Amino acid sequence: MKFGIVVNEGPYTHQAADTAYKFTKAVLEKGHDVHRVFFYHDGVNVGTRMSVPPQDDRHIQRNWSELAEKYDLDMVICIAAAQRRGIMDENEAKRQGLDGDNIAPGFRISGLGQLIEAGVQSDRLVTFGD
Amino acid sequence: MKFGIVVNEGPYTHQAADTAYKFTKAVLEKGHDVHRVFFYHDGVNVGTRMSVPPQDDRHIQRNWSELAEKYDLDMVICIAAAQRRGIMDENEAKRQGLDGDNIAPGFRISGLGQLIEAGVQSDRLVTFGD
Amino acid sequence: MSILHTISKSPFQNQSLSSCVAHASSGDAILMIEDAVYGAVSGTAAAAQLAEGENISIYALGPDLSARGLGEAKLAEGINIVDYDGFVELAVEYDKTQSWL
Amino acid sequence: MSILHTISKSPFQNQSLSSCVAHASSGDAILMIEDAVYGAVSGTAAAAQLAEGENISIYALGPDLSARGLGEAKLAEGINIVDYDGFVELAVEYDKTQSWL
Amino acid sequence: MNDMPEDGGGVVKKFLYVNRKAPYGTIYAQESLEVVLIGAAFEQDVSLAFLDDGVFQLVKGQNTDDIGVKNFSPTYRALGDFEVTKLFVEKESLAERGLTEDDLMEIMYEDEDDDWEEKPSITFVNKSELAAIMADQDVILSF
Amino acid sequence: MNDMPEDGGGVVKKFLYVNRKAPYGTIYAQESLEVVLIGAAFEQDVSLAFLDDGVFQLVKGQNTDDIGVKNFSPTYRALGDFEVTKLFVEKESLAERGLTEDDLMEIMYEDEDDDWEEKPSITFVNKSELAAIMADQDVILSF
Repeated sequence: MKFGIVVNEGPYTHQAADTAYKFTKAVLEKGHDVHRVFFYHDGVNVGTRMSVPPQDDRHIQRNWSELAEKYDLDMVICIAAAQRRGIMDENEAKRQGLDGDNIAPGFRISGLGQLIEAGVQSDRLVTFGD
Repeated sequence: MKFGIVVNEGPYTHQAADTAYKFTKAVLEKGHDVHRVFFYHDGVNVGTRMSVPPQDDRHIQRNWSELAEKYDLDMVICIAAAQRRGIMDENEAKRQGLDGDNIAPGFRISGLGQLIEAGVQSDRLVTFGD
Repeated sequence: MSILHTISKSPFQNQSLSSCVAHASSGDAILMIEDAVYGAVSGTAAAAQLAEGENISIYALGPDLSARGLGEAKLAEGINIVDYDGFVELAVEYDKTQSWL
Repeated sequence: MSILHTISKSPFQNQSLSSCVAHASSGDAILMIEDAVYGAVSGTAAAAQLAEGENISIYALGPDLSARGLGEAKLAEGINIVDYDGFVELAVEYDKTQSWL
Repeated sequence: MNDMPEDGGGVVKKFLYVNRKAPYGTIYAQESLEVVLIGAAFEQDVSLAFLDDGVFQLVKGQNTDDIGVKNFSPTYRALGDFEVTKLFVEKESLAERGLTEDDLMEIMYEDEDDDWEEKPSITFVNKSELAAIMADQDVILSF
Repeated sequence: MNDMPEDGGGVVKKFLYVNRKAPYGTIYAQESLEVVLIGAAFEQDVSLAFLDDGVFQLVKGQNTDDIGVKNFSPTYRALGDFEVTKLFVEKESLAERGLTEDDLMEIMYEDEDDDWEEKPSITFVNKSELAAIMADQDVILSF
C-alpha cells in the first residue's frame, strides 16, 4: 500500500515530528511504499542542517535524512512555508540574495502542489501536527 | 519602569511574536525601558535572517531588528533552544563545524541565565507564547 | 500583590481561560489577547465564566477584536477594551503579569 | 467509508478529543497518540466520553503510554493498546485517516 | 511550475479540507487556504468543512490593520473563481460561539450548469450531517 | 560563563515557575526544567507550581525508550541538590485527571536548617491555596 505523510510541526517543540518519523519507519519496515513526506507549516524547520541537539538527545533532522537515504524517500519542504520561516536551499538562497543556505541532505524544496499530488497518488494520507 | 519581555513562539505560526513586538514598541514609545527581550523555545526562530515572507506580509524578523537598532535593545536568543532548532551565530557555527550561520542583526546568542537575570533586574516580566 | 493575567487562546478550544479565572484573586485583572478575545462574545460559556470572577477587572485587546470581526455590539457587558498602549498601562498598574500559555 | 481518527492533544487541555468523538461514525476507530493518551485513564471525563461512542473502536499508542508512566492498570476498560506497527496496520485497515489537530 | 498538476491525470478523488482553528492567533487557517487555492488546479472534487473554531475564519468585517498581520479573509469570497464552491459550516459550532449565520461573510459562485446563476457556496449543516460528509471522502486534510 | 549570575547581587525575589503542560507532547516542560536548573545559581527564592496538565510531569514510572525522546523526569528528583525544594502540586488538577498523590514520584531534599533531615519537596495544595501562592510572588514564569 502507498502512503503519503504530512508533517506540520517543527523539531523538538512538538512530538509530531518524532511520531511521524516512527510511523514512517514502521510503514517502510512493513514493506509498504511511501510516495512522499511533505513538510508544511513549522514542519519545514525539520529540514535545517544547522540543528545541533545535545549529545544525549535524538537528532530529529538526521533521523529523517538517514531514513530518506536508506529508503530513497521523497521528502518535500513547502516553498511558501519555508520562505516565511527561513529554510533555504542553494537555489532559493541565491534567488533571494542570501549568503548561504541551511537545508539538510535528503530534503528538497517544492510547491504545495506536491501535497495535493501526494493526496491523489497515495492510498492513505496521514497527517502529524498540533 | 523597566520591562523584561519573553518571546516563546516562532514567527508566523503563532501570533505571539507579533503581539510581543507591538507590546514592546508601545513600551518604548511610552518612554519606559526594556531591559532585555529574551527569545526562548521556538521563539529563537524569530532571529533567523533567512526569512523571506511574501511582499504583502509583515517581515517579523526585520521589525524586531529595526526596533533593536532604534532603541538599542538587548535581544537575546537562548543558546540551548537555538542549538536544537538550528539558529547559529558565527561563533557557534564555527564551534559546531557548520559552514555558515543564520542569525539576524540585533540578536545575540547567550545562556538561560540572561532570562533569570531579566526577571531579577526588571520591574515587570511579560511573557508571550502559546 | 495584584496580578495582570493574560490569556491568548480561544476558550472554545483550550482550558486556559477557565483555569485562569479559577486562580485569579480579588483585585486582579484578566486581559484577553489574540484568539482569547473570542471569550468576550456575549452569550457564550466563556463570557459567563468571566462574569463569575468577583472584583476582577476584565479587558480585551481592541486590535485583536477588530482583526476577528468582533464589534462592540457582539461583546458581553463589563468588558473593557484597550489597545497596546492600554496593555502597557495595565502591566504597569498591576504588580506583576502572569501569562496563561 | 471507514475513518481512523487520530488525536494527539490532552483532552484536559484541548477540545479535540471531544469534537472527534462527536464526529466519529459507527465502524470508525479512534487512536490516541502523544498527549492524547491521557484520555485513556479510567475514571476521567475523557474516558467517559470515549465510552459513549457506539460501535467505535478505541486505541491508544503504547509507546506514548509508557513514556507518560501510564501502566495498563490505570487504563479504562475497552481501550486497545498498539505500537507503531499496529498504528500502520490500523491506517491500512481503515479507508482513510483524519487527524484532529 | 512546481505547483502544476502532474501524474494525477484522470484520477478524481473527494478531498475534504477540515478547518477547526481560528484565524490570526495561528497561521493554520491562512496556510490551509493556500493549499486550497493551489489544489484547485488539480481538478479534484473539493469540499471545505468549517467546525469548532474554524467557523471564526468566515466572520465578516475582519480588519487586521492594527495587529499588523495580513487580512486573508477576502480570499474566501474569491473561492468561487477557483471552482471551490462547497463550503460546509457546522451549525452547532456557530451557536456555541454566540454566532448566527448572519455574522458570516456572504460567499457566492456562478453555477455554470445553471446559466451562471449566482448561488451561495456555504451550506449550513448539523453535526451528524457533517460526520456523514467526512465519511464520504477519499482524502481528508486537517488544519 | 554565560549562565553565571551577574549584576543581581543582593536582590532576592520570589520566583514562581508555573507548569501547566504535559511532558513529551511538547517541549515546554523540559525547557522549563532547564530554566529552573540554571536559575538555581541566582539564589532567588524559588517555587514551582504544577497545575492542570503540569501535574503529569511528576508521574512516576516514565519510560521513553520507545518514543525515542529523552526522559527528563529523573531530574525532578535531583532538584533538592540545587536547593529547589518548594514544589506545589494542585489537588484538584490531580483528581480531575484520575491521579492520586501515590501516582507521583517521591521528591525529597535534605534540610540544612534541621540537621540535614530528609523532607518531602512536594506540598499538595488546593486551588485557592495555589492562587494565594501566585499572589505572593514577585516574578512569574509560565510554561
